[in-house]
Amino acid sequence: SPEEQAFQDRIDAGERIEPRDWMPEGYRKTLIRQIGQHAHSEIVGQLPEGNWITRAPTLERKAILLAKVQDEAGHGLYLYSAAETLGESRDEMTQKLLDGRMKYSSIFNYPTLTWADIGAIGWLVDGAAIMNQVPLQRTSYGPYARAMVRICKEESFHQRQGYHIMMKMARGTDAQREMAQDALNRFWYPSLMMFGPSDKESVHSAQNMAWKIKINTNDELRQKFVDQTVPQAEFLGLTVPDETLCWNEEKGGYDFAEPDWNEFFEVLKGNGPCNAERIGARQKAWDDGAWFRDGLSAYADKQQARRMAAE
Amino acid sequence: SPEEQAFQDRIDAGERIEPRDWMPEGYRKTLIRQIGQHAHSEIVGQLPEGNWITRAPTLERKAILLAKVQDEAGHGLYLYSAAETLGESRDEMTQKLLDGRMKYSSIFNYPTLTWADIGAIGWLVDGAAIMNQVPLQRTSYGPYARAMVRICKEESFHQRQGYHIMMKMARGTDAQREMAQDALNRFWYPSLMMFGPSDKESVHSAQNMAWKIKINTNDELRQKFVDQTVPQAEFLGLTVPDETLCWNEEKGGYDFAEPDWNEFFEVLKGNGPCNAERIGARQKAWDDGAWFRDGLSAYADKQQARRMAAE
Amino acid sequence: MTQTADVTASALDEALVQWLLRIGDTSLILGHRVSEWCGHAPVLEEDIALANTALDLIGHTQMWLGLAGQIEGKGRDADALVYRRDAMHYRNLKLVELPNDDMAITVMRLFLFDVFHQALIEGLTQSKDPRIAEIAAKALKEVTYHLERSSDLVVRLGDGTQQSHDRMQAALEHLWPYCGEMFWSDAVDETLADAGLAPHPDRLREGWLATVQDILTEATLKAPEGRLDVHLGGKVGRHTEHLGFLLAEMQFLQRAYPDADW
Amino acid sequence: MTQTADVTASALDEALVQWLLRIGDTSLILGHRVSEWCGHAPVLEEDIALANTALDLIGHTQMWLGLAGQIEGKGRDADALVYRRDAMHYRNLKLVELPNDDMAITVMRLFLFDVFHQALIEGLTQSKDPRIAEIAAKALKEVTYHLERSSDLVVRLGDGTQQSHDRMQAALEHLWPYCGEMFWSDAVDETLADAGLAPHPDRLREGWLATVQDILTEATLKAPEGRLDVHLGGKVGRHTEHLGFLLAEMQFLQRAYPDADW
Repeated sequence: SPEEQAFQDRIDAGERIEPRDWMPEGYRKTLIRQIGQHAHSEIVGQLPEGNWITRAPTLERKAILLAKVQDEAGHGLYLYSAAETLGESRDEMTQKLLDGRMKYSSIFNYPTLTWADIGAIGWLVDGAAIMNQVPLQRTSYGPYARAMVRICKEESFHQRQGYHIMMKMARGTDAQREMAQDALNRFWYPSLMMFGPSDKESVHSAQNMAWKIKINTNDELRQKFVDQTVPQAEFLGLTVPDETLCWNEEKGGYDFAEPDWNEFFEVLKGNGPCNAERIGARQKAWDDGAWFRDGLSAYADKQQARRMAAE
Repeated sequence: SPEEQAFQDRIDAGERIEPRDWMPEGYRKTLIRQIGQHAHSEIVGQLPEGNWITRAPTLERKAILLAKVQDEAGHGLYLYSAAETLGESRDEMTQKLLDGRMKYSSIFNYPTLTWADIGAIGWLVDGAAIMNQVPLQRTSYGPYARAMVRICKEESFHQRQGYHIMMKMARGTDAQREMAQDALNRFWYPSLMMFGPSDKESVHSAQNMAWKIKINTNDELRQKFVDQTVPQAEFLGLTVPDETLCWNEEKGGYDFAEPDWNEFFEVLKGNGPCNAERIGARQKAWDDGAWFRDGLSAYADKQQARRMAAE
Repeated sequence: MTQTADVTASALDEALVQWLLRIGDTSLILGHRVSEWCGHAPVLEEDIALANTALDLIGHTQMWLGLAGQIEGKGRDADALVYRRDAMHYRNLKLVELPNDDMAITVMRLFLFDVFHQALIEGLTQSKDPRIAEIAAKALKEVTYHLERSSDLVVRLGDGTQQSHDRMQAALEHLWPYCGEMFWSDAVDETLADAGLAPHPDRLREGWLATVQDILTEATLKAPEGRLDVHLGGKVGRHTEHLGFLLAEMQFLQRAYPDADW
Repeated sequence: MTQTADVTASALDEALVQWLLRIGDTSLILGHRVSEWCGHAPVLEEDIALANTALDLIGHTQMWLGLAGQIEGKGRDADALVYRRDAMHYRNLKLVELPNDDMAITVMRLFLFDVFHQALIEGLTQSKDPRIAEIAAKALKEVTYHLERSSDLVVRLGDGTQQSHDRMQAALEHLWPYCGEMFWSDAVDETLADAGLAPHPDRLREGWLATVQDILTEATLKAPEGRLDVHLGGKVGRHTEHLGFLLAEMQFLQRAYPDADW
């Protein structure tokens, strides 16, 4: 249609789409799904890290971790707001999260078993997230792009803090080094999975790229992540759990083993180590908090009625 | 009345009263209250000790503590059964416990704050309990007297185990000795309170003694307890927290300070450190367990119906 | 004369260390309880606000206990004090160690404490000890904000639905008998007050009662009739059964890996 | 020849230690979870029975881990193994570390485990290692009784009220994906099985399924259709997030007072 053509022309010209602009239904729906899923990931992502707040080994680490988890809740807030500009409310999206109609990043279905996991999440998981998110600062939808700018800035702090934890552990006692290596072993492949399966031939992907909702292919980002991360692991003196890993001079990047995509799809289906726990925790927070939310909104209604009566 | 006289004659002759025998209403009521309160004390008494089962410092200590708490539940069972022979059901008594119409020993309203408290409870609290219970093996009501025989046998084990914990602590590291002394400091006066205020001139008491429901006065028992316990504390190298304590050659016993009876009555009124917690825990167990008890009795009904249908 | 002055100075320092442990431990344990909500709050804004409160309180802990360790002079820093003391050596108020249970308890506890805390910190900005005054000055804006926020929530939830009202009232009844410990004092408090280092706890009671009463009235809640001071002892190391579990969790890594650096 | 035999013996011992940690840790952690009910069970008879089960399991732990320490030969006794290992060195099944939640989970877990445990212990009475056979012989009567009791409860609660039925069914669905780990095996299990020391876990699967199915049918419950083996890893030290908290609590005294004797 001419409208669609005009819309595509604006995108091609590098213009930002804003909430009141006309947009194709597919663009709107895809964005709601993508931004909503990203928001949910921030929210659910509080849980594996929150798991160690009460056990952080020093006051400073505790404060840093608290601040990080708080940032994630803040990111969730920006992102829900961005999605709401597209016409879906936060509560609707939350319902869809709880009943399984919307997803969150599968990485958060893995448990945090030692303090080193908090380091690994910052280093690897936030590292992968940044890799995904940096290009999205140039995404075509204005509110989303602006949210990404704020988020990327904070995420890079988080990544550095995570790497610092890993450094302390990798250069610490034998027990600490063992935990650090074990964390890398457990989080390496799930981190690679964060970019999703190869999408070279996906039609869906092509449309999203045309719309500038997606900027790079999954494989490009994954390669970039590996190339960035392997030297960091070497610097820590840790071993990436991939015997096939080696530098490929020709392509100027590492060759590496694919993660087990079967595991990826199993986790997606709900068979990850913590799927039930994560959604269970969010459901419990939602249910237990109903009286609280109801109380606040009843008060707001009363206040409004009082104001109106006073006029 | 002639019945009452005959009843009293039997008691004076040292006969045992059995469930089907005639008895005065006051005797029945007093016994239900006394046995029920004793049963409740066993049940509530599981809580302060149970608090340390998951944190017992060795497997052997854990096993001993588990066995002890299990014994207490068992004592509760005998005692409820003894009270049931007098016509009040366990569930009725439980309701009275939960709504405050029946009491349990106030000592269990004190918290267990360190592992030494587990020792102190065995040594002092079980010690005081035995002092109370040994004479009750000769009480006039048969089922109660027989329950007491079983209970006293087990309690004396518990007391020895408790004393053994104290010994290990008192002769252990500085930190352990500090915990042991602190436990004695906190449990000394509450243990003295376990015998109740002086009842020398209580009419109530006199009747109970005539009925052989009560054998000794509270003050007699308290004196006996102090005389037994002070040398034990000395042997441990611990200091009884009573500066006035001294041997009275003339009476052949220790002079000692009275506990703060004001505190006693406050705890009785519900203002002890753990009253709300203890009853709250029992209420929660009762409420959370409703579906379980209902399930079992529904099954029993179905089985009965099936048997009848099959006949 | 000099010797007497020295003895006095050392006695003052000893009291000061105890006093700093009390305020530092109280911040720490309350911060810990609040941090347990992370990711589990009833609404995202609360996740953020509670994390923020916890962060402030952990920050205060670092300052108070850092100073305590410094004055004590035995080489213990804030982390050593936090991670290597057992319950009987903790000096926090019992009020702050009770479990969160639900948001009603959490909000009500924050409110009841914040009223006291704000007045205390404000008083401490006038401390004759510049180290205390400085910490208080840093904390004042935060604790003032805490109080604003918790009072506001108490009003909104108290005057919300019947259920939210009832839960807030029940929370108030539950916590009330623990509040008296905030105003309880012993020689430590006397010493600090006499030296002009800290307001006497007793002096904060009346203001607390007045503010609490105002907010409760606005919240359509009723102040309980029972005693405020049923549950004392935290300030001298006699805690509830809850603290041991909290510390076992909090201290695990430092206890299990005593040689490690984090 | 001798040297090869020596290497083999030492490899066998290594596998044996791992295997003993698995069975010992599983007993320990299940015993711990069961012991959490003390004083909180829905009916007094259950308080007694659960304490009894916990006691049996702690007793088994002492024997299995005692033997593990002895064969390991590094001077660690059962207490050292229990109180001084962190989660990643624990080898228990994930099934037993899940929280109790409610009595439905507790009873259903005991049942699902007891069916396996009884068959395993019975098989172990035939072990070619007399130390194992002896422990199994001591434990057999107890685990047989555990199974009787838990099967009976599953039937009565499954076929009780609608609510007790639904709770038991929900517990079954919750626990089912953890059950496959009981039959999962690696080189450790192969080595033990090849040497005639322990039944191969795989060989216990069919009998387990049959017994479980029988009891579930009697209990009017339905075996879930999903995979049994979703949650593996406990046997090689990859646990759930719950184990760390459990250990922090359990190990507190030994960690906080490393020099003390109890």
